[in-house]
Amino acid sequence: MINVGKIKQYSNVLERPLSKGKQEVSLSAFAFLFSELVQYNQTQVDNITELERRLEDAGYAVGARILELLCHREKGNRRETRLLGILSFVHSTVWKVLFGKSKVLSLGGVGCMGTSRLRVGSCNVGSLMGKSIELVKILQKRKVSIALGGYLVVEVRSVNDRLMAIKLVVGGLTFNVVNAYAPHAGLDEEVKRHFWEDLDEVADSLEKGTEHEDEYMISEKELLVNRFISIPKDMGAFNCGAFVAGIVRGVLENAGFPAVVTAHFVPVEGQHRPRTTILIKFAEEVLRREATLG
Amino acid sequence: MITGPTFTTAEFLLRPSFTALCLLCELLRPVSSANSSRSLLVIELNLGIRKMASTACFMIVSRNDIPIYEAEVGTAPKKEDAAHQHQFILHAALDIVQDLAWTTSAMFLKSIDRFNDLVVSVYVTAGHILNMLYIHTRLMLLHDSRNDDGIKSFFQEVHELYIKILLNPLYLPGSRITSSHFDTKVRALARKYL
Amino acid sequence: MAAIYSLYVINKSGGLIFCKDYGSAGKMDTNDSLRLASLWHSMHAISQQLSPVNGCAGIELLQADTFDLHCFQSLTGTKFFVVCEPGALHMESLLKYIYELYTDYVLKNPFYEMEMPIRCELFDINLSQAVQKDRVALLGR
Amino acid sequence: MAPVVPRSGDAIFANVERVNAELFTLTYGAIVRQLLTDLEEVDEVNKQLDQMGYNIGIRLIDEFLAKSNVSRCVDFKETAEVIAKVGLKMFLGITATVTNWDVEGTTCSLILEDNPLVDFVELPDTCQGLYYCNILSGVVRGALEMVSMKTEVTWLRDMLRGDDAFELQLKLLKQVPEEYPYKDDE
Repeated sequence: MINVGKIKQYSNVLERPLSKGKQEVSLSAFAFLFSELVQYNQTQVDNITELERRLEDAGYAVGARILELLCHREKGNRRETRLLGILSFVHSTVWKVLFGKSKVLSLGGVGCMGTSRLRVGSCNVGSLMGKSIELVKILQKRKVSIALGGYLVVEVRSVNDRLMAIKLVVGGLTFNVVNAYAPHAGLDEEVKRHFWEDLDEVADSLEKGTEHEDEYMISEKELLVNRFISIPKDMGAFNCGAFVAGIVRGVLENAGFPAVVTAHFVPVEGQHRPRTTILIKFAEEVLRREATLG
Repeated sequence: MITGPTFTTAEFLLRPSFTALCLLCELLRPVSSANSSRSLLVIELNLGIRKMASTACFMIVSRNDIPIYEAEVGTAPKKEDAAHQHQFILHAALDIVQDLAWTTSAMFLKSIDRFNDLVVSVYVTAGHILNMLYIHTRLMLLHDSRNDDGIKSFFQEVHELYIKILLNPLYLPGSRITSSHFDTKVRALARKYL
Repeated sequence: MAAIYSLYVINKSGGLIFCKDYGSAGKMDTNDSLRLASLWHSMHAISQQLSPVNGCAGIELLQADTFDLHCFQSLTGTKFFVVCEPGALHMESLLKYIYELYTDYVLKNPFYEMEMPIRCELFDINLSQAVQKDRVALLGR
Repeated sequence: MAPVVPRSGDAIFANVERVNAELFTLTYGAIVRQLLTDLEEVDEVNKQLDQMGYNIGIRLIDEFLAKSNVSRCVDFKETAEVIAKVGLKMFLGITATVTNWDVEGTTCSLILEDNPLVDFVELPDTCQGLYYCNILSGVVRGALEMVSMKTEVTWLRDMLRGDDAFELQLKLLKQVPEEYPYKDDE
């Protein structure tokens, strides 16, 4: 460390330069602190709903502050006025700063709307590593409106090796894309039957998902706050992710997008641990305003 | 003749702001009809401006249009009435801000309203609202200066100060800013840029 | 065939807080395990008293013709011990690693009460990965 | 026999997983805020923060021992140095200077060179008696108790209260001799 001398003297907090967000503490320090936050709040409540609410409140206080700080520092004083803008702010900027990674690979600039024509292309790029700029160029040349990771990926479900369902939002419209890799003629009848059954199932489930246009999800295999936490069996569906849901709610609500945000465990087939989904349900006013803004 | 927004008594009463209510009483005192009180306001202001060296009234408005900080930062001699009127003009411009704020992602909204020689400039920060009135924290300045760059710089630096206030876990968002350091610094910035 | 037969964690007052069987020949019930834990706890303490030199940390390895018992005690008094095949390698590293797992998945879990039996799903999952034969070999590197 | 005690926690800190300090600072802020709301009295908040720190300390010590490879310290002097140079570094990425030893070698001061807990913080008039960082003293006390050192840890100087440094005083009350297991059993 270069900073060997005494701690810098500032007469008060306003004199101190705004933090650059580069300073770090160990994950353990945070984990112990968070654990103690949960333990303290357990002593203050007599049921799980109440505990979740208190954790959410604590997160809310963090979210409300982080919004203003990050818009200033990371976004060059641009505010987010649109629904998708703020969502993308949450899962890219906020996630990246707070949890060290951005949630969804977003290439940006690909989703060109304004035309009624929608071109859907599919190309095999192998790995996206180091190829994103190249890919964007090709896509723009071919006028492909959606590419995987293109605009805002709301949900990705990998059903099996051959099936994947992606929920995309492009320019206010929700697209459900099912990417299917059909078995070739030479394969067993059994394999083919399985494939078609699974495809039917996927199609059915998407139907249900589109009923809630005001709901968005951020899925995370393991939330940072849950890294070391095992929920006892008698606590049911309790999820410490309520704290993160609170952060998200704090950011959204303070930016003018009130929403109900909840954290849920969602079992993943073939995995010991369920993943956590942060479910965001926007208030009616938000959608109404969004509609008038066009 | 009135170039700024026109107000009706109903608008007055609807506005939940404490400051506006104070002003309402003040305005209603000399004459009972709403019309004459409006013209009275104009006359006083005109007189006021001629006397003043420079006028600048700065206000930070939080959720539910509640002002959490206000300061007369012009060089003109302080006058209680003038201060109230300035705050009133700023409040009247809030409706315009509310609509405008959603049409741009910029924070600095430049001059959104004028009142005779006075101009209302607004800077909308990223956050802070509550209770069904989805409005951001707004920094509002009423001024007679034409120096747009100076105003922008002023807003940006005050914004940074505001972020520092907000980040303090012991400050309750939306409550009054009581820090005297903050006040001193805002006034210094006003001298520098306005 | 697993090289490790069983694993025990004993708190500083001698109470068994965790035990996992990976296939010992003689099956033990919970009572046997509890008895074994407190017995080992006492043995460990006695060994410290018996030591002719100061600062003895107690038994670290017990060798029998059918098994080895490796024990690790942290400075805070928590003991971890594994029963394994005679001559199994890298057991010190394994115990050290298990200690780290304990600090991560037990102590950082807000629902774990200190000194109480460990019931943490994540500890179980990570532990079972750690005791797999090839993983243990990796620890030796 | 005694393994070399690492002189600094730099290498350990560089190797452990880290998170943004703002998340940590703001989360701690949210905790203090909650306590102020729940308990109202500033003195109660100070006590609760210390208690919470203690709860963290008795758990955190194991992590420290497991990851730092520090073994038993020969005396309290070494203990203080290890806390200042290895412990604080490993968890918070900061260090402290150990000074003001008394003649018996049982009381000393840690002067923090930085303090991530207090970024952004200013005490408003309503919370003047608050020891905002009281959790830290609790952590040190709890951690030392687990390695059989009863201590009293207090803030002598606190920059939030207008002092020119963060100074934490450690006072060794008694070193509990190792008589377990028999003492601990009821």
